[in-house]
Amino acid sequence: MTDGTPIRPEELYASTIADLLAGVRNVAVGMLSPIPGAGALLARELSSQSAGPATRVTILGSQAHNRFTNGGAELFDLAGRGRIDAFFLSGGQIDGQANINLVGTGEYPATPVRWSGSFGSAYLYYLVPRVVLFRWEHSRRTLVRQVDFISAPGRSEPGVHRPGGPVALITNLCLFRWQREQGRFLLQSVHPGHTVEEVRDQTGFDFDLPATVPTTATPDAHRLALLRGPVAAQIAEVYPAFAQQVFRLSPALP
Amino acid sequence: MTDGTPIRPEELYASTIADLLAGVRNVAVGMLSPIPGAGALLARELSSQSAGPATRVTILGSQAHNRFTNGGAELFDLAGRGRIDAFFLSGGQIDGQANINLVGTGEYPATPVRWSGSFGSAYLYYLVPRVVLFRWEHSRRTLVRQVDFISAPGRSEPGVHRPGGPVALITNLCLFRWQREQGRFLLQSVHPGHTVEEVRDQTGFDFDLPATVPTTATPDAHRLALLRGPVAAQIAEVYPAFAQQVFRLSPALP
Amino acid sequence: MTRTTPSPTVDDLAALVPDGASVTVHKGDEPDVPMALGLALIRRGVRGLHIVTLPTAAYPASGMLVDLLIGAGCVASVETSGISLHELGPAPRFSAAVKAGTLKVLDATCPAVYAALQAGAKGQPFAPLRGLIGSDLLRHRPDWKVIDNPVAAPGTGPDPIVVLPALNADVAIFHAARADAEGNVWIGRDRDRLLAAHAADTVLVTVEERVAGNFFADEALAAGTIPAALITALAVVPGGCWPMALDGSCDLDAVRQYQQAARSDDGFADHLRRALAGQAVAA
Amino acid sequence: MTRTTPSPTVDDLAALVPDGASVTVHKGDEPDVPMALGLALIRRGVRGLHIVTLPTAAYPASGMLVDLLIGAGCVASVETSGISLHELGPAPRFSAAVKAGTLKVLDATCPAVYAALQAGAKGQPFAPLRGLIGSDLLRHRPDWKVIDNPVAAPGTGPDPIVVLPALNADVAIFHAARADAEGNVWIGRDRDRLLAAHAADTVLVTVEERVAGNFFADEALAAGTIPAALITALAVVPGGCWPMALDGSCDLDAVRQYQQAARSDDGFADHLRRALAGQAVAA
Repeated sequence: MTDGTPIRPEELYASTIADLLAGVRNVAVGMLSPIPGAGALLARELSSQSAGPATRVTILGSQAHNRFTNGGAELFDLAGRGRIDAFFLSGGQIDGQANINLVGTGEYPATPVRWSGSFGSAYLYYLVPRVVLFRWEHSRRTLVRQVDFISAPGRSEPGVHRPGGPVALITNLCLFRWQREQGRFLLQSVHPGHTVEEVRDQTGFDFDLPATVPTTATPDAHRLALLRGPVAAQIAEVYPAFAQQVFRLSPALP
Repeated sequence: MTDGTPIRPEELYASTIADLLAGVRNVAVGMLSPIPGAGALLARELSSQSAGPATRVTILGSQAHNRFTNGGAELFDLAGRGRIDAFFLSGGQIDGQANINLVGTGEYPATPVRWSGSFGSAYLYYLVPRVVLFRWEHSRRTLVRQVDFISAPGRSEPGVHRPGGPVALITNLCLFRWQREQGRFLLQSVHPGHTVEEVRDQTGFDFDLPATVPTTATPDAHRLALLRGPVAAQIAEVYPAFAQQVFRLSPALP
Repeated sequence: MTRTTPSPTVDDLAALVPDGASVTVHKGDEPDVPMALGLALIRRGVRGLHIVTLPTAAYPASGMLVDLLIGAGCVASVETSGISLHELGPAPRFSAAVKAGTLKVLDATCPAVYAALQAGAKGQPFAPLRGLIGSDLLRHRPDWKVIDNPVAAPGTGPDPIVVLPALNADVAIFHAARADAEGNVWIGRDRDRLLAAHAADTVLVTVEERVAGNFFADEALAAGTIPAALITALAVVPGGCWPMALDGSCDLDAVRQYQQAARSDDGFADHLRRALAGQAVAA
Repeated sequence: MTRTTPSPTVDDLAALVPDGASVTVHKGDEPDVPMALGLALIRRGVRGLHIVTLPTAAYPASGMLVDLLIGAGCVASVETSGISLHELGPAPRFSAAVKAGTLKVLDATCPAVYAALQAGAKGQPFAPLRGLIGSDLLRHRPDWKVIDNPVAAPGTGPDPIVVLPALNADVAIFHAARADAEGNVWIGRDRDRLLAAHAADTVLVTVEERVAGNFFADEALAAGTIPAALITALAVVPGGCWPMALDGSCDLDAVRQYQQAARSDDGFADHLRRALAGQAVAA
């Protein structure tokens, strides 16, 4: 806690994301993803201070962190080539099979609640090796037994080309690890101030529960300095409102 | 004959090509095609003086006559979309079924005589509605009963997607018209100074022969002025040696 | 060539969009949103459009454009990977129309829209795409087929893959910064507008300004140019992509006001009346 | 970031091309012919290359580059739609090798090379292409398959179409005008080099010069730029595309001299010896 300011949840999640991106060479951040963006930029800062390979970050909607010159298809082309190592997805609903629903609730097509749509999920979820699911609200409304519409499935039948898939799910209560073999989530850690019981109460799906569940590691002073310094400055380019709210950073004058 | 200079064969062929391009909106000219290029540019000059649609000319290798911005594939993409109305092909061998051979003579693959290759023929010949075949040398060596290798066939089986194909074959002796229904060439006209007998002697394939065969129309004074003026100046950009030789035009200093 | 005809207006362009046409619009992270042309379409009373978003309309201005067209009753169906007002939240008329069942939605995923349009731009009948298998998107898209990969190595077992039919819109509409004297349009590195121009039969473009000279005389500019041959009609409409500005920024307050108004039928009708009146005054 | 390692040379780049690699080269209507790198490959004694021409090597300098590699014994096979010295005539070592049966040729047609590389660049397994059916090209390409169009409208009868397996070269080699400090390479509107960079696993580039700044700071330049992330190694080699010049012109006399010499085995050997010596002196 560099300056005594308490750790904000966004900082905890970004730090957890950075852990999940350790060793990744190319991470892309899609739309409406300020916290994943901050986590990816933190991973990049950490990688530049380590002996391993540098992490390259592409943020859709950014000028500074976007080197695409082949149109909007380039992200998907690179993913098809195995050149995007990590990506982030979310869902209006996420279920215990890691299926995600970005379309709406109830009976499709006249869904009573309609969300925006599936974006690139029905492709990137299959192709990107490390997909991190992030959904702030952890409730039985969001984490359901079975999604009403599968925008993209968490796993595929044998024989279906699927080098990619989920690795983890981060919420405002905990971190789940995805177990690819078993096709189930495992409760990896619970965020400070929350309990396993709370997670169990608020989760609509079954998951594996170890005998002891650690508390999610909070970012140390070094990480907080990175988050509140270079990461905040960079994320403000794409998400000025977020940067202002979380890091009290006003956008730079043009 | 604007200035009394005799009509050169290249001028006759270019003028004949321009006739074949009457009413065409988009014509493309491929590699190593100075005479087709001159014919296309003449057609453009004529179209700009007529009430009909303007003829647009794209010449591969030209700066002035090339508006492509999507790589070398753009010509083929436009052809696939039906946006290229006319193109030119040639062949080391051309046969009576309008098959063309751009690969070599004898038994493939170890062809005793190897030409450069099929270029875009195996695609454009199928897609472009008006393909004009141009082969200067009219002999039993070039116009054969059956080509040794089919780079692209003159016609296709029913059911094969083929909106395009040949319309004519111009040589140094004559103009053949392609009869799509019959799948045979028809002798349309013989160039000044040559005879039907000469054509028959020098042609390796059967073709339809009308009772009377007219002489190919020579370009009038207006056309010659266009050819020797604006067309010569424009073709010199891509084919300086050709322009120098045919039109006595030295390339402009840069 | 001297121009003997007056330059077209947005209304001239709107007149070229027939009822029932399929129309591509762009995702709106570039100042490519043809808002003025969209309002002209509403004014002309176009009906039954099939809107294809390339691949989404989920930035504030693009979401607002599509939402306006839906709310005004111009749209029968959309093919999209996402429609929203971005960080401001859902697109109200879109959500309402889906709930009411008055709008047919062909839900897609971004690379599927790209792949289908790329096939369309090439004149090839289909494009293969990985992913999709096992999703409800595929289940609800009978036009998408699953085949066994025809070039899979022998003896490797079945390899199912989706093939998407080529997509050629009747009309592409978008805004751009500038056109040159020849009618070439500069788009920089936003290749999506070039893709749309190749894939559509009619291409209608509004630009901020028309400049002298020719972009092809400068190889740097040529690299980011749509050739005039691909463009059916071009209108100079300064501010034609409002609420976006040419620098890519967006007047979020304007979109928020729209969003508030569009939450109710009456509010939307009122907003639309004022928007059309305001534009008529400005034009 | 400060550079702590010395800039690579063409020989460093040549060392990254293993024996037996598949390598794309460009058609050479742009100053994209990596002649210096080609000579470095010969000097390093690479063997068994599979050369893919994108889609031809039929301009004087590109034809000469491929002919040199063939004559020097570096090439086992080529996939091409055309190899020649353009208006100067056939490529002598290519013709001789075909006649002798020492070079395997996969004859293609230009759009097939593009379509296969585009599929490769997208990571999709194949691409459909019209045309080809009934040609001897198809007959001699067992890797190309004919399928019935899976998205044809029902009841319209069979619609055969060729599908081409995706093509990913091990290595792309090309020359370009300049790179910036970040290693981005400017190619203007020649998208073929961007395509090759996307489709290959290793991308080796020679440039005339390296300039300060960043092309992405200028949207006009960004539109014609290959991002550094796609490039494996970059060497500054002024004149690296000789006999082409940066303005796209070609030293035809030099190519004519090569053509004369290469008509015989001895003439070629002599030419090659002098070319390698000359380059060694120049380097």
